[in-house]
Amino acid sequence: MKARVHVSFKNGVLDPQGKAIGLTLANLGFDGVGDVRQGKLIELDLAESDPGAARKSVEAMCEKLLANTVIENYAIELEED
Amino acid sequence: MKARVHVSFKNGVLDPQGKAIGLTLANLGFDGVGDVRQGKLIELDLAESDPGAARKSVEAMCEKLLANTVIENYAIELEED
Amino acid sequence: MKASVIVFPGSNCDRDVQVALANAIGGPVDMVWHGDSEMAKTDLIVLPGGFSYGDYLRSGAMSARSPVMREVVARAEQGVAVLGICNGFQVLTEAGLLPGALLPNAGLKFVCRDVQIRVENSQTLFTNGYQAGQTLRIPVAHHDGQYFVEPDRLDEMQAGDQIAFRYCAGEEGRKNNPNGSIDDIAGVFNRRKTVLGLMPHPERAADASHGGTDGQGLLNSLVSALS
Amino acid sequence: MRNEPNITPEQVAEHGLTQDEYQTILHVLGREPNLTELGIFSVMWSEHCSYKSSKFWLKTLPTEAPWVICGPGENAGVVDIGEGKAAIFKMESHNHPSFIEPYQGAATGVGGILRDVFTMGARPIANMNALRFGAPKDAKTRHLVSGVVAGVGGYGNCVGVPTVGGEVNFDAAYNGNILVNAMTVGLADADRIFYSAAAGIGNPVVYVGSKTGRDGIHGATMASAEFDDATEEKRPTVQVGDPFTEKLLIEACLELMATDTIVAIQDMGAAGLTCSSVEMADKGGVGFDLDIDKVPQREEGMTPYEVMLSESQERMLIVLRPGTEAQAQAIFDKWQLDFAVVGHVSDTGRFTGRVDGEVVFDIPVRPLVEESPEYERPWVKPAAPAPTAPVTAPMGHMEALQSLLAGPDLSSRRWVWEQYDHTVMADTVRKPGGDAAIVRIHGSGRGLAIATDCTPRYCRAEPHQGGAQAVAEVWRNITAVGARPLAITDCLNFGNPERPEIMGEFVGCIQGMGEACRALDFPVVSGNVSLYNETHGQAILPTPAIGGIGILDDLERHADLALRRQDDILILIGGTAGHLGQSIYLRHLLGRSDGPPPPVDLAAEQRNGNFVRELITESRVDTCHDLSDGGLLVAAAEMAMAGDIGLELSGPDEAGYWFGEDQGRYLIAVPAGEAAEILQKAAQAQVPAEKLGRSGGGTLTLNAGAPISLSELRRTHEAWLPDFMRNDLHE
Ligand SMILES: Nc1ncnc2c1ncn2[C@@H]1O[C@H](COP(=O)(O)OP(=O)(O)O)[C@@H](O)[C@H]1O
Ligand SMILES: [Mg+2]
Repeated sequence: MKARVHVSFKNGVLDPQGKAIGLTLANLGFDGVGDVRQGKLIELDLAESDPGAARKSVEAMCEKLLANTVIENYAIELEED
Repeated sequence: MKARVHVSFKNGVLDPQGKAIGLTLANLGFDGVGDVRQGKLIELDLAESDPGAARKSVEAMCEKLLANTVIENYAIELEED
Repeated sequence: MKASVIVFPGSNCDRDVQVALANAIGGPVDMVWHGDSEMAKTDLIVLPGGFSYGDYLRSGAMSARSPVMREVVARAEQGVAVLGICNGFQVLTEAGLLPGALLPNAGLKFVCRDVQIRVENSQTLFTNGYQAGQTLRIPVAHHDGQYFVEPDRLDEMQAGDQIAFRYCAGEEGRKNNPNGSIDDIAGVFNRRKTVLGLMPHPERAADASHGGTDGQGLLNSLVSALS
Repeated sequence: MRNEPNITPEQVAEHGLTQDEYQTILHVLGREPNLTELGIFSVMWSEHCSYKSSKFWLKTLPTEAPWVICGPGENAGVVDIGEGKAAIFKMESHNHPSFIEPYQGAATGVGGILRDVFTMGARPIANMNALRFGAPKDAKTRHLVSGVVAGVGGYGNCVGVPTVGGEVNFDAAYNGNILVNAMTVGLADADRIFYSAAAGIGNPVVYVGSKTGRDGIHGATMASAEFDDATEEKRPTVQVGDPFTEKLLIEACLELMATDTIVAIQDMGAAGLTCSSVEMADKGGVGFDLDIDKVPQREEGMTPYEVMLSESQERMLIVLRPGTEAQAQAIFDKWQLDFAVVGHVSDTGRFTGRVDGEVVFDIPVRPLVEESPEYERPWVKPAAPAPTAPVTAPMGHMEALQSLLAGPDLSSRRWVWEQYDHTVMADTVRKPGGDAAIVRIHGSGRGLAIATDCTPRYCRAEPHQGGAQAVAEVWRNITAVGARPLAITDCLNFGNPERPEIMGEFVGCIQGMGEACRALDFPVVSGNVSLYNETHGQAILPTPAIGGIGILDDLERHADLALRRQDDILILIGGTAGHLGQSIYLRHLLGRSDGPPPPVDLAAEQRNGNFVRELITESRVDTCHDLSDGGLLVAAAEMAMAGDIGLELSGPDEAGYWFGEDQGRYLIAVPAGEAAEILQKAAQAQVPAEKLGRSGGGTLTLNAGAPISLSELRRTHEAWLPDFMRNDLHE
């Protein structure tokens, strides 16, 4: 089973990368681009095949390592092979 | 319209971050985690409302700025408001 | 006084701080490998600068979960002094020993230069050798030094005198705050003032050939408080 | 051996081999090669690995001195610096990959040169970087500057080695072909240097570091091919660097080197496992027998061809003493690095690879190395430049100064070096921004001075003078801080050597370098050649980048460019003829590039330099700056800005005097009471010296003209690069 974890900054936390991308896109002549946010997408191959167990384990990984919940949110998507 | 761009290393390109995450998850006692890859997820708010035009414009952004196609792939998802 | 420097894979200021501390103490300093879950009795634990685990994922994230950190947290709870410099500061926030988090610099670039910082609280074991309000010139060298903390928590920290150092007036024509830190914060304490994290590197301003010795006071403060 | 289809002429050509070279392969093997063997020959005989166009001329460079422990031929050069210590250093190019992927190209360039140095037993203590970009107005330049600088910093900062200096040039000749040259200096015990010659039949051959993937296959042949639009289309896989693993590898290797287990060690650089194995076997006069399937692999289904040609980063090959495998493995396990016994040293004299016991390649080592092509390519001596046309000053000298300091050639490089950690290791005594950088030899009162230099526009105008000038300028920069110059490394960046005029530039530069090295007793101990730096037949400027080191026996006695006191007398050392040919003044203010470069008088260079160094080591001078691009007035202004102390200058009202680039010159500042004696000493030593002005105040004044404030001067000097780079985003 594959898991995809999307980690993004919480609202209210400055996202300088997103801001810089927005600015550069404007400089490059791309009009009509509003807010830009940059997050991480972490893809994991899991041996676990039970979706419930897999989600629980990935949640634990997020809480323990993959996200810093002081500043970040995370969302998990599972995908069966 | 919103666009989500997923930028990831091409297959076969070393992903040092993914490698280190995998190592740490194993050290933390998470078993059964195979390959780990870390990519970027860039979310953009676009003024454009026509999906065809939006996709074309985001593709141009990817080629010009968001991805380095020498080592990275990108995938675009559009989402109407 | 006994001091211990933790070495994580990718630490690269471990030797620098060891040398500076040994000079201040006038005796040896223990080096502790991150994989060890036991540590000899010690009065001061230092988490050095560097790129532990390459700063991959988030700076300090992976080190904060290494076996030795459980021991560091336990010692900190017992009141043992803990000092985190640069990457060590990042590890301390990731491990929950200090509030807030360190984000990529607002300028998105690594920045290595001298900064001026103001001593905000000189009533601690880390800062007793300085005067409150005193200005120090100390180098920074980091990519992820933008301190962030929720506004409510920041108010609490102000009220509890938990701000250790702030970036202050710098060189002519340059922004003083090198990384966009909230409220110009360069270093913070825990509530009890037994844990300090800061981005500037006192060990790189600790002998005359560094071009300045303003960092020496921090090390001397510890020696006088803990010996 | 496995049966494989015959090699076609197209395959030969795709591997960058000529039909003649292929005939030699048939002769060496006595049969047709299989594809893996063809791949092995092609990388070993690429320009990058075999130096086939340059070997003949490289041999003419002086490489010896009593203090040289190991000259060219090993991974890096080794120099005795006294008190039982050795400095190990080398410079290398990563030009083509950096053009395609600036961040990773530059980063892996730094990684590669670090490995060359620590593989010999040294702890890296300083990095330098010499960078050449296209014209500022070229559309790609900003992106390349941003990515390269971030990449150099990204790697060096993470491994924790200070980047203490370098150079940055802009010129349209590099629009399609930037130069990224990185240098590392390391420190070792002089009696614990590690070499690459394999020995001991049956000894285990061990692979350590990262796993092998399909990275940069054909990187070495790419580095030896010209660019065209198709290259960008093909987008060859550029390697991604992992500085974290490199840091672990440094620590693990140094830990292993402290034990008594290593027979020979070599990093895997260009052409990876192939080149490292062949070199180790050849140097030891032995064979290597490898089990390809034992090589740690990151990807599935890799062919022997791919494993042998991969340029995955952060890998080393070691021959161990028998029976020490477990002891060695424990160290690499501790650092969580791969460790695998992948073969053994054999007495067959052959380089053999097996998969599941079946032989997949089998090549005699000696001829693979010795029969490699060597060309004495035809060359023509470039025509001597016409004399410099008359120069009419387009503006007042102070106005000219302001324009020069605020332009791409002479503006401050602070934006670059503040992205590099230049103070980690806590031994940086003189940071970037001065002449040579100084790093303390850890735990001692001595230091190493390090500088890189080259003036490519001089090399284009007159290669011989240009080559000599590059060496002389490095020597001068090291001297200017008070250090004794010891030796150099070089990185010879040129266009297509198959063109006689390019080969002429190469030959001229080498001859000039050799002459300067001999005259200044400044031998070449390591180096690197990068040819085919051309796009659409447009060659780069000939760029023999030179990196040098010197020793400071007492750190208390060194000089730096910043004025330190009010009322010091500024003295110019060295003769001034007012040579404006090829100067920045002509280029920046008049858009001209005519005339010969300033002549290099090596005897005067040495005399003037030795005089200045003696003053510094006698503690009579602590403020010194050498003169180079931009000439006298620029150097004086740099000293004033660095010390934040003004200057009142006087001299002839001639552009040539203030902006000429005559060689072998220094500015020193001494307390007023000592000036007379120093001038007298200079006269005795037959060293030209003249009083130029006096320090004080906060402005710069020339011949009682209108003063300009230092803070205004500094503002524009510091502004150009950040303004140019504003809002740029790398990655
Ligand atoms: N790419 C770079 N990296 C680090 N430092 C640099 C770089 N480019 C220039 N510098 C520093 O800026 C200063 C001025 O450089 P340069 O004008 O080339 O000096 P010089 O003319 O004395 O050789 C030197 O201290 C040099 O080390
Ligand atoms: Mg100089």
